[in-house]
Amino acid sequence: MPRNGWFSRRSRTARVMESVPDGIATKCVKCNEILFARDFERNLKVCPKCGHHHRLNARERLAITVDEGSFVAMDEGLTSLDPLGFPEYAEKFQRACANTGQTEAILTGTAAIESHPCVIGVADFSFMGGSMGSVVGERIARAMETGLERRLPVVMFTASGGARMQEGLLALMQMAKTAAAAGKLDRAGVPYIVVLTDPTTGGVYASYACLGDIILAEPGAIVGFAGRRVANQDMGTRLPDNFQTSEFQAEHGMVDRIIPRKEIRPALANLLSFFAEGNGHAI
Amino acid sequence: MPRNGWFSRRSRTARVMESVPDGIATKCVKCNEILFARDFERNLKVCPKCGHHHRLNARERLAITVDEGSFVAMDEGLTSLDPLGFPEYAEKFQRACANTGQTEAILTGTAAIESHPCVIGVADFSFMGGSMGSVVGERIARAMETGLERRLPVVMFTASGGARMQEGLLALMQMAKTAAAAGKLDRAGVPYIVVLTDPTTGGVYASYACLGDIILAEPGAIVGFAGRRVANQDMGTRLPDNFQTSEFQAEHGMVDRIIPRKEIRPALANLLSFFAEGNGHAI
Amino acid sequence: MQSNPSDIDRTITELEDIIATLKSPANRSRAIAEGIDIDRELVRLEEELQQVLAQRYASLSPWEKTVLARHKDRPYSLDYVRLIFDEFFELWGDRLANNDEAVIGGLARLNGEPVVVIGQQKGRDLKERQRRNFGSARAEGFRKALRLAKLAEKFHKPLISFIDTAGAAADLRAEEHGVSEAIARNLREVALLRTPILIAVIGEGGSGGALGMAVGDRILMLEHAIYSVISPEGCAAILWHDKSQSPEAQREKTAQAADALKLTAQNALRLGVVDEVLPEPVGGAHRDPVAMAATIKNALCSHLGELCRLSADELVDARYRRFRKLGAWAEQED
Amino acid sequence: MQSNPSDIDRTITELEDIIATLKSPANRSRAIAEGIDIDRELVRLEEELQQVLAQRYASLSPWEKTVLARHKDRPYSLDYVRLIFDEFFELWGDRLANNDEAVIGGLARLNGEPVVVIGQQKGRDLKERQRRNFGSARAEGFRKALRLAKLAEKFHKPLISFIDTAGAAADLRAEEHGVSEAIARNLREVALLRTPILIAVIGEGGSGGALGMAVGDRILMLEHAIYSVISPEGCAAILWHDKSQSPEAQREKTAQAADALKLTAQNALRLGVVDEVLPEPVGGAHRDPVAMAATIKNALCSHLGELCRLSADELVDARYRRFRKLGAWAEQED
Ligand SMILES: [Zn+2]
Ligand SMILES: [Zn+2]
Repeated sequence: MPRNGWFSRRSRTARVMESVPDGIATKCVKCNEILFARDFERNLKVCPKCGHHHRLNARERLAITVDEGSFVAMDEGLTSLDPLGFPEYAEKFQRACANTGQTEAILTGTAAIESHPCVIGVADFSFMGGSMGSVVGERIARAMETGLERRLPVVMFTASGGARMQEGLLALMQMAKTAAAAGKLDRAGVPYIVVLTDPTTGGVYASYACLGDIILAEPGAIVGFAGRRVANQDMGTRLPDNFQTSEFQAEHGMVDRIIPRKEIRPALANLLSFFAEGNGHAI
Repeated sequence: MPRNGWFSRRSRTARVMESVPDGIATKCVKCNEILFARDFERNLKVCPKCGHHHRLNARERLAITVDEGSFVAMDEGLTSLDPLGFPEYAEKFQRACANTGQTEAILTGTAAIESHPCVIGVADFSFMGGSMGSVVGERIARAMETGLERRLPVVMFTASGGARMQEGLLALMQMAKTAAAAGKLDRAGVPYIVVLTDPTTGGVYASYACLGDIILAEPGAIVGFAGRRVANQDMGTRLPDNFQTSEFQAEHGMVDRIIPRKEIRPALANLLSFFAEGNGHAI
Repeated sequence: MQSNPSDIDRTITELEDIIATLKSPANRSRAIAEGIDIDRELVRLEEELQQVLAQRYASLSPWEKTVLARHKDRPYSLDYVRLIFDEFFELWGDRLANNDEAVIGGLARLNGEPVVVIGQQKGRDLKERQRRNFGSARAEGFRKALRLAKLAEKFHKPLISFIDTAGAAADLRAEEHGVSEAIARNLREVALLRTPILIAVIGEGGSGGALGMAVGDRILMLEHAIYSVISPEGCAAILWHDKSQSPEAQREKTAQAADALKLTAQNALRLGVVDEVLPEPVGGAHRDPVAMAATIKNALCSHLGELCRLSADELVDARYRRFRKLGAWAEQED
Repeated sequence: MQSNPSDIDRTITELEDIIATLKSPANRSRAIAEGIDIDRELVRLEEELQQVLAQRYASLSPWEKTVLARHKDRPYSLDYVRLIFDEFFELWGDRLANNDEAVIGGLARLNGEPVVVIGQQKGRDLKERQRRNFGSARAEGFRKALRLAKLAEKFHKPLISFIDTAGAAADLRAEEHGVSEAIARNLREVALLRTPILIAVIGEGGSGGALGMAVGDRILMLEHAIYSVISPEGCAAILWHDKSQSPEAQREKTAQAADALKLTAQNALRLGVVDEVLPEPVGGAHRDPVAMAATIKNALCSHLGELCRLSADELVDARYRRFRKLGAWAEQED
């Protein structure tokens, strides 16, 4: 679709929401409301009618979260292999790179949020469903180790269907790797903050995503272990309407706060400031 | 009741079960079976018909648990005061002393179980319902501190309705005191083994009784927080038949093993031997 | 037995009614028309009210204090949290199974300094009361409190805990999820927590449920708060379990039990269980929550200032000794 | 897709049937009457059986291994626990809310030395299977395992864990009680546990549910056990989600998925995920559990001997590095 209407008058770089369609309008995936693209973008892709938080890719998330120009990527040179020679993996991977302009399903680096320095990781669901293979796990572990060495708080935005099947056992082992790295942060008393975004499930939820000192979540995000379909067929019990959402996880003690997208940046700044100021006594 | 029948031919010291009635027969409090006193005693006051574990007083428990002659009492000189001037407390206390021949609702000391040395505490429900006042709490804390200093495992047989009302807040504080002492054992890696016996409820269950590294329980013992009546009136829900028993607590993850009375001594010996033998590596 | 302010406030309510009546425009006009110096009269009445209040509240019986501590207008934990701290970032959940709303907690700033706050929270209206289980925490609530306490320890922030509960929940679910274990574990872990801990008993300090969040380095208690091993009702039922008594007789017995239990702040101080009794505004905390909050805040800051000079080892040692020495006994040589 | 031994054992079953038939007294007598040297024939047949078994089991496909790993006759954790250890004192419960019987554990002695054992436990008959939720642990099972792991650490005993599960439970209760959190916490805490940890993957190593109890210093895997990020069925459904396929076609796809996932012990060794593959008796562990247990015991003792020479710091460092290096990636300078 060629650029037209309002967008033609705006510079490309000013657009934070790069995945907002280039047209004048779009539709809410939840309530089907027709939304003007500009309003949608201004509202950080939250539907003004029903409040549905549409998915953001990693660059969009970074743009609305960290101080402009503060992000310095780490480990961009890490690229995936195909250790099992898994059917169609190479092709799918190439397609993901081409479609997203990313090299993997997570971006990691250092940044500042309202001037508070931190290490940040932002998963990208648009890259192979945000699945965690060797490189995703390695980037997360290195990001945490950087937080450890520099004693910088670590902030992780999660978005993933789970471990990357195509890397087999090596993908599964990234759960252990990231959890162990989170353990090092824990023992060293370096703050680790997780923000669960839509969707966070499977091996990602069951590893580094569940281990934050503070766990925030966006409203209505799908968050859970095995997926609604699996749970349903296993039990035959009626599942609650909010099953495997942020709200369900909060009810069950797993989430510290559900925070609308617009308030996440100030909330993170607040938390980083809280943890940064030592009372200087004890231990 | 004068001694007669079989008992007249047996020496007093050979009788382990001192609270077995002096008559020839007694009745199971659970199934009403008529039991010959001698069988009942031999069976450690467990009904041979229904398996009901009748309550033992502290001396009886010690006699069937520790190696003969190994028990050395501690802190027998600690005696209760009446800090609140609580109505009838002094009288009730004197009566309890006279009736039981004890000075308080717990006996503590050092002993050996199948040659394994330990610190042991045995609560006595027949002394004011085993309630925990200042002296009970103090004896427990000192017993634990002895375990700490001598690096001797601590074994506690619990039997109590909870904190001793008549000592008010000071009784409540024994929960904190005994739990803190258990914390010191925990941090020092000194084994702490609890045996829950009938009944263990209220502030005793909610403090040192719940904190063993290993928690054993006798079958069918009443074990719980607030008593069946309270829970019932609070909820109006139908309570499970085994509510607030050893079995209920085991189902809910609070008990390591339910062990019949006859097997408790060997089980304790086994555990003490397990913990005593260091592999000598790590930490 | 629901709390009933008229027990305490009959004379006071009369005075307040008179003052309100005199203040009405119609009555004012009429009084002025009749040549009465209404303003002077009002000042006199207000003074009298203050005097009556002060006298009345200085001599509350233990049972009257119980009624007041349970009073539905008495400020709850969240009221104080909002009045005392510069910011409050609430945190939910026990990270195990539930978010028990009988317990609240989060990150806050006390005069700008980061602290972690936990509290027992009753509900104001019926819906909130049910949601918060009338302030009676289950296992999940105590575990939520412990999670936040450990967060405070990990990040070297002081922990501040507000106590206000009739007791821990005693229902089936509480028992199923191990409320006893949760209380016991809190007692053990918080006793050894390597960060300063301040406790404020603001209303009802009900038995093990209160104690489960009330282990700390300094324990402050509001002038009219109560703290007891058992409720007066429970105590009366055990001591004088005569079901056939009239309601008046039962009430009388309950008041006697409150006396016998010595559940007042003044007695708790005498027994060494609390370290300081904080005076309430004339007529009780509910008549001036802002003033009450200021008093609490001052006390928190002053105690915290002292505690922050101690190392973690010193804190834990002193805390252990503090609870270790509580109790009353005589000792002969063995 | 239920495991079906006939997939693997058709020829073998025929041979076994023949041997059994020849051994019957009636047939024996008849053969002897007919002048056949039945004993020699039997020896020949037994030898042939061993040869066929050895050949057949040496060339099992990944899917056949999956079927075998799930085989109802395959020894389960408790079978090995009984065969390997001198004593076993079972311990129950997570000390939070439940005793999940999909996980077993307790104190044991390995050649007299105290160790703590945990394991994932399937059920043999229908009733036991239901009681043990078919070996699929919920949060409570992982928390029980962690409690015992911490007990091992506290008392300086080695931890030994047996892995055999199709995966963690994925039902409503599992989600309500935080199965993800429980797995994640195990991964974190066990990674840093200050005591030697040995893992034996004895049957099915199903995804995160297996991994949740499979972090350790040495990971041993039985020759025909499997270990996979996802079940072949799940993988096939994602890759080729054509519901209209015939059962044979679906089965074919599932076998392809098993191939693609490289879920065999031999591949796990190649990928560095496991440290040693333990040979099974000819024809699989279920044909000789005693021999299998002896092999496992030898391996456990030998690895433990090495690990016990390391300090806790060395153990934890090496364990961290062990998992830290797993993965496959290329790296260019940034
Ligand atoms: Zn919408
Ligand atoms: Zn009986």
